[in-house]
Amino acid sequence: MKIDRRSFLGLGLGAAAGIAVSPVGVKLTDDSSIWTQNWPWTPVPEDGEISYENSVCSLCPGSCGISVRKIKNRPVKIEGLDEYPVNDGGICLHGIAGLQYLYDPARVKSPMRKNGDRFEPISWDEAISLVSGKLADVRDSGAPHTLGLISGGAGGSVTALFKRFLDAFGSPNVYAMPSLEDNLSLTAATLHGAGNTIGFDLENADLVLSFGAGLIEGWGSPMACFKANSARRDRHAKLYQIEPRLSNTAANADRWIPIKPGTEADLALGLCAVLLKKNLFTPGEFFGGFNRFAAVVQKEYAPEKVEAVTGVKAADIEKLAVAFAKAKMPVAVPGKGRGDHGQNLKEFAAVQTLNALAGRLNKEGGAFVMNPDSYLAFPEASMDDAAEAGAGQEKSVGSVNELVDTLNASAKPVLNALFVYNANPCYTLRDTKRVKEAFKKVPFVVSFSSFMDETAMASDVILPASTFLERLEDVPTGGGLAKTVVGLTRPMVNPIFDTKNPGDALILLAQAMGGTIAESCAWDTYDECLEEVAGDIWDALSEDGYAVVSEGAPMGTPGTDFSFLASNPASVQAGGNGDLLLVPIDNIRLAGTAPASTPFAVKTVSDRVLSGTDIVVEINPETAKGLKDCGYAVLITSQGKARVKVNFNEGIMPGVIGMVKGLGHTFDNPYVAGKGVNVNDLIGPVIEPGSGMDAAFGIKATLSKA
Amino acid sequence: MSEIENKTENGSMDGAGECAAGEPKDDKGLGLGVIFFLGAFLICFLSGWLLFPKLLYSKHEQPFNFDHKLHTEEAGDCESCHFFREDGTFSGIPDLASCMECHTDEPMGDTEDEAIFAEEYVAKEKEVPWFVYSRQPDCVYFSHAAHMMGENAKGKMDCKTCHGPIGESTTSRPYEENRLTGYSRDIWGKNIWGIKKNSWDRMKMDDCADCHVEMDGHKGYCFQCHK
Amino acid sequence: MDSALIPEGAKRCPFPKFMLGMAIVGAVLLWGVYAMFLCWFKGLNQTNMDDYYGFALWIWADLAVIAVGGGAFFTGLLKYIFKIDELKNIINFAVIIGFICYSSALLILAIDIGQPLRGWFIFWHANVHSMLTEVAFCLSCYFAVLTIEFIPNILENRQLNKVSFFHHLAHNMHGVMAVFAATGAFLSFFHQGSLGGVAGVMFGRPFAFREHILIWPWTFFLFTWSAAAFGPCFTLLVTKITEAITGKKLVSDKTVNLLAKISGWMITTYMIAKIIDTVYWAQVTAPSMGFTLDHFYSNNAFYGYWILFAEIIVGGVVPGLLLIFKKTRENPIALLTAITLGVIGVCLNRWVMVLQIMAVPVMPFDTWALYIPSWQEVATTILPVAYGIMLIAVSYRYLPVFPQELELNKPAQATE
Amino acid sequence: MIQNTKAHKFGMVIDLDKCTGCGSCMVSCMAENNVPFKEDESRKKDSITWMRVYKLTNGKSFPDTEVVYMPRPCQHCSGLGDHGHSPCVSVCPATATDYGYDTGIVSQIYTRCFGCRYCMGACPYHARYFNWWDPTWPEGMESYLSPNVSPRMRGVVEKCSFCYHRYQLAREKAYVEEREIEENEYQTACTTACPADAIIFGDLNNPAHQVHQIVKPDPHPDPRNHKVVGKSRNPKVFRLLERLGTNTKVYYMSEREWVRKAGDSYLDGEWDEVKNHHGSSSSHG
Repeated sequence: MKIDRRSFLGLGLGAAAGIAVSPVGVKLTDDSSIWTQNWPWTPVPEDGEISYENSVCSLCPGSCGISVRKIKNRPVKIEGLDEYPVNDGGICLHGIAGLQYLYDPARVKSPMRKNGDRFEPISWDEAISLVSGKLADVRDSGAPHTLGLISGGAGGSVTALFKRFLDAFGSPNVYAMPSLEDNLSLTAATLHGAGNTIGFDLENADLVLSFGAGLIEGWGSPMACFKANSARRDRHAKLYQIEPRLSNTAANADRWIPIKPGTEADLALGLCAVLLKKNLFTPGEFFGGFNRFAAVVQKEYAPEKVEAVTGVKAADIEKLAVAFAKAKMPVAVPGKGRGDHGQNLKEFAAVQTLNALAGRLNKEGGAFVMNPDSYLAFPEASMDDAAEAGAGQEKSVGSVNELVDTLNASAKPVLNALFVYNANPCYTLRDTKRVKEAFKKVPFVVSFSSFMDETAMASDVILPASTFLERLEDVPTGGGLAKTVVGLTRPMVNPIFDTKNPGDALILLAQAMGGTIAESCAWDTYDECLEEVAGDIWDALSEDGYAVVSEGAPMGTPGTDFSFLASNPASVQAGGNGDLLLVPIDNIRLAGTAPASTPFAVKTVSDRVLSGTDIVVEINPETAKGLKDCGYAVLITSQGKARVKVNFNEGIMPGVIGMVKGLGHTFDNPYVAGKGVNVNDLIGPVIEPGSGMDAAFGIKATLSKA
Repeated sequence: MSEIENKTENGSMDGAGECAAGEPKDDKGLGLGVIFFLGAFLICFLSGWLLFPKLLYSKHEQPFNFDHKLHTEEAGDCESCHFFREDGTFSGIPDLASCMECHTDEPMGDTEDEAIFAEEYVAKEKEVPWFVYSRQPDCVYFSHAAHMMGENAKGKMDCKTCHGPIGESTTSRPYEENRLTGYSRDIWGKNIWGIKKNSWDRMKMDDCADCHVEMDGHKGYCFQCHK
Repeated sequence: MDSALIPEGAKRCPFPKFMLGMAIVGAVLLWGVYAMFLCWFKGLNQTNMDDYYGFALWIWADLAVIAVGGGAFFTGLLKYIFKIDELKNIINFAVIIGFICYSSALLILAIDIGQPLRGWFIFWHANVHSMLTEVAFCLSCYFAVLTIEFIPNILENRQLNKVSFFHHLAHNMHGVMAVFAATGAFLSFFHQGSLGGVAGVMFGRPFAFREHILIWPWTFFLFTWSAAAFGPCFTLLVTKITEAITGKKLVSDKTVNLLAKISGWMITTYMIAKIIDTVYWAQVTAPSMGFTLDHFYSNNAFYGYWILFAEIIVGGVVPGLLLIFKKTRENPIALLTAITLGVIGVCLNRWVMVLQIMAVPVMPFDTWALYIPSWQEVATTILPVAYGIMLIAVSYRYLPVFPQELELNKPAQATE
Repeated sequence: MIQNTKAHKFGMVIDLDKCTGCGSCMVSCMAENNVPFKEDESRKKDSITWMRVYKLTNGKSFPDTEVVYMPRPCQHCSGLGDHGHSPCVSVCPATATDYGYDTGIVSQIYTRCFGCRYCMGACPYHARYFNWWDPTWPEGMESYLSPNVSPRMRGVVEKCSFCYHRYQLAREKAYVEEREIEENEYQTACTTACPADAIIFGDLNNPAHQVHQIVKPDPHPDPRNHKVVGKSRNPKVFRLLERLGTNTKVYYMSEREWVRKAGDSYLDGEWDEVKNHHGSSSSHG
């Protein structure tokens, strides 16, 4: 039979017609669109029973109460815990984004050992025996004091356990990263005697005179400050912000008093001078040369002189002093930005002295000189000879910054082994090159970081810590708060990766070391340890999730020792050279220290701060000669240079360049790292004589067209 | 399947037969064209109606047979297993834990299904991977509470209205899933055109809408049922 | 080679040469197709659009081709309804151009939407309040009409016409074409209008918003009007270009001038309305929302008063005047200038009514948003042009598009 | 539309003097609503932030500069004359977004949307965002996604929903307890997160609620501009682009005049006459 064109035509047409009058077309059209509504590569979260669990956030010393929403025991959202004594429901963006830390691309998923310049995963057993072995060598070499510890500011039993380990090991070389807590206790020690700290009763003060304290930039216990600040208006209280830049705090304040960077101490002393001159001060238990002090400040810090230094009008200084003295419940607050890095004792002391002169010590709404009475009750550590010997020893140097310098300076290793816990010195300390060098000088560095951050990368072994959502821990509130609240961080999930609570890692180490060290850490688990050492507050902790250790103004008025200020210590000057001054900016949306920010946090950052991978620096158009807004420029300091973008900001003092902290991370997290530059690469430390604080509030710099 | 093959073959054979008959007359082959047309038409038409639906859906047997009738007799009503949580959300298919309230890894009865349940799941503490006939896609928000305990009288519906007499079933029928959309066949409806006899034959948006219009004269707003 | 298909008596360039030309244009077409698939499979991140520029180059292209495609419905209206028989000499071509424009518009829309497979929702779940719904319905219906109008011309192909069925079909379709022309005109009136409405109803966008008559904003009528006015310009422009390429006279000056004259008067009257609209908007509508004319044309790198001037004077008033006066109209240079300016003018208007709307900041603390299309956007926008050229070439080669071609080229010494 | 006798009208008032620009609301929103993130989110014009905090300055030079932060969720416009024809709702060709007359909330249905983006063009607040990319999360991070909000697929528009799912959850509880929901049972994620207590959320129709008491919405059309309904009778309270007649349900509050002025555009001299005018019955308000 002959099959011709027409047959095929028929075949085709027939087929088409047949399909057309069948459901195929309609159904496929519909289903293909339903397919797009349920694309297999678009995740579908599993539904289930909703539950809420309370815990405490330990990302920063703020220690806010959090409520974790779970679906089928899977955490899906972190929210502020209502009626929690610190934050009463408020919560910062880092806490809310906390769940992102669990799955952070830079998480250290198991113990690691450095092999050449690469890390290789090892088991916990290997890791523990490796570390304990090395430590044994150090100890047997008869130099137990050459084991060091660098830990982040926060208190709590884990840090205490580390100290205890070093005690038992026989080393006094415990160093804390610069923190508001330390700065305040040092100030208290200088003025009111050792063993104290200072809290500021912002909730009740009716005039807060803030010397650059970023009360809504993350200073102290951030959410507590936020709450106190926003309640301000309802209380008809005032906030005066003294700062070279219109920070969020300044913008939110009732008055912004621009001041030349680094001259806050002079202004504070200037105000003291006015109080003394006008006899507006409240006599108290002043000693250590109060009269000498009075004479010095009135001579050296007369309003005119101060005006010349600070740029604040003499008349305004007088008015300000009077306003402060006349206010019912004024309080002066020190600590530029977050009050941790780039601070100096002179400034802290001067500001606190202002409180003392105004008779605001231990008064409601004033400055509380509190004994941070440790709720922790560790049993007596058992010490062998080596330990005793070590205990007798002096710390090699005073502060972590000095330690870094000494490490670099001396030929033979000052430290043979170093623990780093809850800190990222290779990123956070000024002149990071210097810090990385120093780390190379230490033969054996053990990091307890949860993330492969700059410091973890510079270490030899990593014993990865579970995040605050995966572990039990006690977290006392940090600096500046007028009350002490201890919160209990509870595990919200089992560790996602092969990580441990640093406390447990330490106990394992101690046991591996054996002897008195093991005896000093004779617990099976850290949880046990905590229950024991938390002693009388454990019940409160385990039942309510927190314990208020101290609240309200302490009894009596502490004495004030004027000897330090009476000697009129020199003010710290900015180093480097250049016609402009580079100062770091604390931005609440970026974490300045460890841990680094989350993807969510970075997402909220303005394109006037971070643009692509370029950091944007602020400068007053008046000083930006030859530069274009949003244009490129080269920033040069004695420490290095950086290609930056420029943001014309009328809110920053002419002559000053503002660069945000918290960018320029170099670890492996494309959402957070590799963006902008780390301001600490461009600023070098300036050690304040006596206090050992890195007092570099900024550095001279030049900014020229790229 | 075979049934269809027969059909399609018949289809083409008719065609062949006729063309044999028609050949001598029609040298132009126009008749042939018509025959081819009819043949092709029949094949495609039939496969469109009978083969296509079979191909479109994949069949899955439940992990093991579940006897609703037995359980309702034992437990009383639907809500003793499919209950409301305190926060008003609906528990849906019971998880292992709630089964364990009655069952242990020792079978209570003597059906082999229960044996499977006891050995495979209870003993191994594994959730039973049930296929849910009435599972709605992720974009749908459905509040059982609103329909069963809404403060207004019209909110008091019984399970049957939407889920049919599943409580009386003694065996679990195979679950059919649309290969393209991943929908359970019960959502679109058994019938390829989605024509339904009972209110529970289909669970599309239109079915919700029909009832809502009837009840409160309005389909409701998007967010009422979408998330 | 393909001479059997070429209309009787007509001279066409040798087949290889023709294919060579097709190949070159085809290459451009393929480039566009490649970009199109990129957009479909990788998503609209292939474009430079962003959340400020949800509507950009593509929507402009859409509005532009539909505007210039307006020649089809308007010429049809004149020919079949107003019985201006002279236009039979150009109607075929007008229809083909219209067909190209509208098919292109639909294609671009299919690329532009984020979920092409759901495109049909616009019909199935239509929201009657939305101008876009109106656009979608009228657009697709009118495209169907254009196809119907195109078919008889195809059937007149030498070979097809041999089939008596086709022959009669074509003949009868011509008979009833008036009906379709009427439908087309009606549909066009609405979708051209609703395209204008798209901008005019955005009361959140003071640059776009216009006062309403009944349910329609002013822009509704302005768009219909401008399409009718400038559409013929485009038809003529393409005719001229085709004549230039083929080196033949295809449409008699009489016809051209007639259409030019009508277009001229339409443009002029449109410009009067447009100017009144602009003045009222600048003086009353925008100020009532707190906006001055300056706000829309300053403080940014691109959009200045020049664009307003270019659209209204250079691309509107000038061509309008050139075309209404016999003297200039019948001067080939002036005519060409006029129709060219006209086409530019209407495209500029559509640009302003899409992209400038997106660019102008509305919140006092917001900033101007400027945008440069990505190569994928450009390629997919050129795609229809290439396709248009090829379809015209094929149609011209194999179909009796221009009834006057033979007589106008009697001493057929022409071999291009 | 339903003739709902006791319809809610959920709205917000944000105290800009309290707002610190800390960004908690933004992140709380992203975490609550399964908003994805990309490696580079500094291109703000394609960065999905249902809640975005704008930084406004008074334009004065140092040291008289002032700065205020303005959180901007979807404004949930009720449209010209308060009839529910929001700029976006009225233009959506596929009814993928609608106005809930029972709540005053503007919805967005991702599975219905086919991505024409007309609504984005119509919205002067840039509150609507398009999914230019497939949403992706680093390995493992999907497991924090919430089932209460459906993750969006590439090619559709999304926006703030006033956390409607929280309303649904609150209602379910109320249903089983056979009662009406209480005002504070339903609060948006941004409201609860704000550490400065700058955001107050509730039913503008409920005289008992704080939000109503602060805003004192004027039920009558503004005699000066009939498109405007619900103008606040509180001299410190204003709305964004109120003059356009979008009739938003997000109100802002500030003591500072320059801030209130920044909410709308005014011709020279206009401000001075309008600044003291608050709704029709402001005199006896």
